[in-house]
Amino acid sequence: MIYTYALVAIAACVAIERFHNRRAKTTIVLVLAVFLAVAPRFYGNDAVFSVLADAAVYVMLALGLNIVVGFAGLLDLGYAAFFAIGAYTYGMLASPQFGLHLPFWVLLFLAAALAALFGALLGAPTLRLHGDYLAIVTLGFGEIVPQIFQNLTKYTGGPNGIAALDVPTFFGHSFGASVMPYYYIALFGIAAALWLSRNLRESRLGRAWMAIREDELAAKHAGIDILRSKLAAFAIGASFSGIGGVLFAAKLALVSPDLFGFQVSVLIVSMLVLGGMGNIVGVVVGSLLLTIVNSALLPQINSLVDATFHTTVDLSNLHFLIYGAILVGIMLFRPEGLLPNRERRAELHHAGEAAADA
Amino acid sequence: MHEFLAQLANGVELGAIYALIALGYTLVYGILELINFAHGDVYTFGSFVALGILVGLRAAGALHGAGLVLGITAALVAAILASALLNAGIERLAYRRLRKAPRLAPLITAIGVSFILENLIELWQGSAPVPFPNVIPNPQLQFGELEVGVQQIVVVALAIVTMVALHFFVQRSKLGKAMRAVAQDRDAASLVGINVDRTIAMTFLIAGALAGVAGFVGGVSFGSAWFLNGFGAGLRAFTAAVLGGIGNIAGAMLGGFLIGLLESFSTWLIGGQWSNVAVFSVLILVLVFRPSGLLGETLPEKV
Amino acid sequence: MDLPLSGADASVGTSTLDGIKLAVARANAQGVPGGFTFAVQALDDTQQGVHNPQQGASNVRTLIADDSVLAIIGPYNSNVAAAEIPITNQAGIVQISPSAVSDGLTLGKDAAMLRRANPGVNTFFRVCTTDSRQGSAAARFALDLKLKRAYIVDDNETYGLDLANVFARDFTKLGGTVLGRDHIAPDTQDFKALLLKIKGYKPDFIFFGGTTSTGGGLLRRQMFDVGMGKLAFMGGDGIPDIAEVAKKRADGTYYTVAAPNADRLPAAKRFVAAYKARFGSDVGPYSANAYAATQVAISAIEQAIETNGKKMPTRAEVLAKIPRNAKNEVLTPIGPISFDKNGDVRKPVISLYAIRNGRSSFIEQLNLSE
Amino acid sequence: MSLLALSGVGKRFGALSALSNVSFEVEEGAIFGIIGPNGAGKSTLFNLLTAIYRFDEGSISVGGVSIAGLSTQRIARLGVARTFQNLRLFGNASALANVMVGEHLILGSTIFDSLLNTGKERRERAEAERRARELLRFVGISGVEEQFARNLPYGTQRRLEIARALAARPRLLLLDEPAAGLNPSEKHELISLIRAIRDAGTTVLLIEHDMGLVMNLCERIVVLDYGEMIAEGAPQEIREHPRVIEAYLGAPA
Repeated sequence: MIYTYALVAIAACVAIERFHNRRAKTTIVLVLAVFLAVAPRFYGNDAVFSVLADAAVYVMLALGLNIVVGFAGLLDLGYAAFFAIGAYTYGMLASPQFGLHLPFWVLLFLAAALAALFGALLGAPTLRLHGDYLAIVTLGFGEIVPQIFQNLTKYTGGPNGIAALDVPTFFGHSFGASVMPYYYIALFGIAAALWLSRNLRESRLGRAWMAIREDELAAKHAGIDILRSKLAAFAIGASFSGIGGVLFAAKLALVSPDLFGFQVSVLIVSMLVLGGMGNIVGVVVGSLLLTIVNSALLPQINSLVDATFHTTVDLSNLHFLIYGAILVGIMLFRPEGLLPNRERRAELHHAGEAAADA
Repeated sequence: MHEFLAQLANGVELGAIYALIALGYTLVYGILELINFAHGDVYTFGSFVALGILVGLRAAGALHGAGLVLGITAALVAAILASALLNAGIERLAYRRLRKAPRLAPLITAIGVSFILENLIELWQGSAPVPFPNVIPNPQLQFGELEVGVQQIVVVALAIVTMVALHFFVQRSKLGKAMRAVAQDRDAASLVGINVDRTIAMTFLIAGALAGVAGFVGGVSFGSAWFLNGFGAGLRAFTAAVLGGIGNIAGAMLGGFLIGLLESFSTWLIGGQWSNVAVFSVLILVLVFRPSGLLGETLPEKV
Repeated sequence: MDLPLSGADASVGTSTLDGIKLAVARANAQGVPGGFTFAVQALDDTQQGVHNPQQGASNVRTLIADDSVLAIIGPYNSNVAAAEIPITNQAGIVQISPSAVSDGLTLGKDAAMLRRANPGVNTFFRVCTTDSRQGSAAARFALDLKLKRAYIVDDNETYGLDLANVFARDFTKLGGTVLGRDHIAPDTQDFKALLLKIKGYKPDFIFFGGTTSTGGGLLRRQMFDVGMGKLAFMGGDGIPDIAEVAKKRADGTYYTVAAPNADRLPAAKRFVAAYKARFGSDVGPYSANAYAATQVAISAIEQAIETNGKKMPTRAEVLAKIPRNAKNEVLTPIGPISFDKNGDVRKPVISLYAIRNGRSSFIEQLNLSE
Repeated sequence: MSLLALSGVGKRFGALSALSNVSFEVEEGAIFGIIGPNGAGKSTLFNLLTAIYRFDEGSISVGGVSIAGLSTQRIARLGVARTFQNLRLFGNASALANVMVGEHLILGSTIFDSLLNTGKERRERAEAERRARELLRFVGISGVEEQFARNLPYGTQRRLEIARALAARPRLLLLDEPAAGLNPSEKHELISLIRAIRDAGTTVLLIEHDMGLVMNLCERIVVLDYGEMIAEGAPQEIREHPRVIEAYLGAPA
């Protein structure tokens, strides 16, 4: 069932990429939205929508990182840090930890603001750095943040984290134990993230990012404030992650430092690369695919294979291997990602010509 | 004072291991501008190969007297060869095709290769740490207030000899010169008749060999090998390479020793749980205030 | 069941799973009332090599969505349990963990918060002991051994830190001296810096909260490299396999296990032999616990089938048959098991073992009945 | 007052003196040329004018404002735009997008306008796009709007870069060897384009190797040789200046 939903969503995304007619695109988006909103009444269960809600949070994260990496060209390998900051905002302010029980809806915005602030704080001193150096500083930041949460036991519950977080309410109605509210909020979050991403890409700021990504020196000469534009990318990208963190923490009702390690940052970067960096629809496809592989296919692969082929093989030892092979395979055979954006395709095309010339 | 010296000696030992791994990162980065994420796992692989040889020889009863020296040498050589071939193989199969691809593609591939290697090593050796046989005698020697183990001296000496040899190799040998030329300008190098593919392959071979030395030395020093060792050690070593100025051989050594000392002293003075935070904070500070690392050069942008 | 089956926890996860498989195979071989058979549906709660509460929660939901699932065994880790308990509590399905030891899962305010969907119902049980029972027992054992000055190290993870905290508290209360404490960072390979520091305090022993693979094994081994090889080393049930890593250097290690001495329990001997025959390897640290947890679940399900007229019982009926007192205890390789109202075992026994010549030997045991 | 004024400007790279004691003024509305043999310091001078390098001595002012210590971006705001000797277009973006980036400074939408796609943002975008098309027409390359910059022919790329520079409505346009690589008929068109730019109100300062083009086009010329200014004057004066003749002909190339 998870696969049905995921496949429908992915097929819709591919269709959107293939059609160039604006009307057709709008129709597909609307049909998909209605389907995702209505279908749960007829088809699926809590387990399915739990995974889909998680997947939707990752789509939001990937869209946020796409602004930093895909739009502005800044490789960020510590993006999970902002996810952690968002999650801990909810964990510390909506739990028995300090006896504060701030409302979920307020914390969504607070976490976005805090994450954006930390994004800017990290960005400000580091943005003079280029390419891989920036990547390494962000990686370092990504390693430090969860360890600080782990070590400040008094405030963060240390390695145990904070459990039994508040259950959000909506106009006085508690979400209870149902996953559906999270599913719908996350869908809404994706819609908002898509809208914002598209706005940004087409905007003055988006063009500035494109210029910085393509040729920073030429961008400077066009009067673009490099530092401010990069900071904006970091802050906006981080804020998506902060919101994702609140959703994540509220749904799981738990935060602990081991949830935000390097693996998470790599996972999200992989989503971008798999889907096609910079291309919004591609990013959605990439993140859906990887989440489904990670949280549905791999954990259940034994049962699935056994049921299909009537075997009793043990594949659980191979999860890492399968995941790694997917990454390598995609990179070797389709390095531009599954649905590359126009620019990226051109770049590769050009690289191919250069290789042929050489 | 006594404890200060002991921590100093320990930091140097640890640093020697990080420096050896860091050299591999720096060589590859220097020539391809690629963060070879799988390098840490090549180190782990070297560790396990050395371990396998030592365990095998001990089971055969060969580790006595002269046999001990021979056995240890055999383990070291095997680790070097195995890691070198593995690293070169990775380059050939995974990275070579991606030389012209967008920048992130090789990095993601490297991460994927790292996952694959970790899983293969786990399938081979299991997911629990595997102990190294205690074959190298480790009597403690006293130098004034400083107490060091023989093993510690062997580890550091081996690392330093390797590093000095590498330095001269890169500066003097024909291949070393080719490596520097390719690192500077690949197209120009190929115009003057340097075989770029071969040079890059050799760089990976050498980087792998260094990881093999590190794998042996690290295994002996820490006393075990574990399939995920490469991740943490690799990250610290990479930090060391950047700290020293990536692409710079002397820098990688300096960075390695500094990171080792930092880890040792931060554990002593502020507590072990902060040592990673300390390492990465230093990394960030250095990069912010001296982005090219301690020994790296800043090149003005070509206009 | 839900366990970590890949990545860093894979070997314990897999050997724990094998314990479950063995119990299920045994029950099926003996015949299940009503002609039913038991099946193991194994879900992995690791993501990219690390056990992950989100994945655990998602797995539990998957299991609950399947009507034929009557009981869940797992998880392995405490923070995964904290994410799962609210869900199994809401669904009213029996969940038995072989190894999640954190106090807050069953006791006090924290546990109440985890059960808030159905405050009156407890669905979570565990066959292992709690951190606090083990920590206090360890404190008593240490003083029995005339070890008075402790330096405490933990791996800064849930299990290790809690164990170290309780040990520190009770050891001080009973008159011991805690010279200092330290936490180690993940991925640490070099413990000599830490050990050199500890050496300066001249302790009688080092107490380690954590497992062999999170640092216990290397810590013990490297004690020899800094001339502390003769010092005693003590830990909880995370380090029974320490001799596998430290070999002869593990001599002088003491550890506690939350079960009676296996040599005196025929069920334990039979289990070890059967396990070895079936899987060709030695039992893992939690294989017996997993076997026991599964036995308890199976026994409850079978009784529920009987009372339900040999028809498929409901989850509530299974929950009602969980053993609560001495009369319906289930005999397992780790001793007879029934649960108190919190879901903890009623008659916990904690045994102390020492490693001599690279092998474990039983020293004494404590009965901690309330 | 002149638009651009240099007085005693010098730049050293380590021990090497790249430029020394360069002084000249460019009047508003001029077409001004800088010539000199390879390595004379022409590009270095441009790089000082846009703060890619900092000058060590002297002073430079644009419209009366000293640019000492200002960043590239601040200088752009003073109304200085440039092209590059080796084109620096945004290769993986359409020609239209390249020009629209050039308009950055004359647009006023904020981050929030960008995020929320406000009316202001939309109006500005429509206006920017219209102007960009107009500029492409002005430089004579309409029809390539949607093509990627890197796929365009070389001559077209040169013009595109000029269009991008003009998009900011600069007071002073710096052209770094605009005729390099162009064929005679393209050069001819370039001359009329530069005149049209000046006639539209933008002062032009250009570096060029092609003597014929410079003599034909520029009203005043400065000659650099080994980092020193050896002559300044109208084309006719330059042509007859003994040091210029020596620099170009006397030195056995």
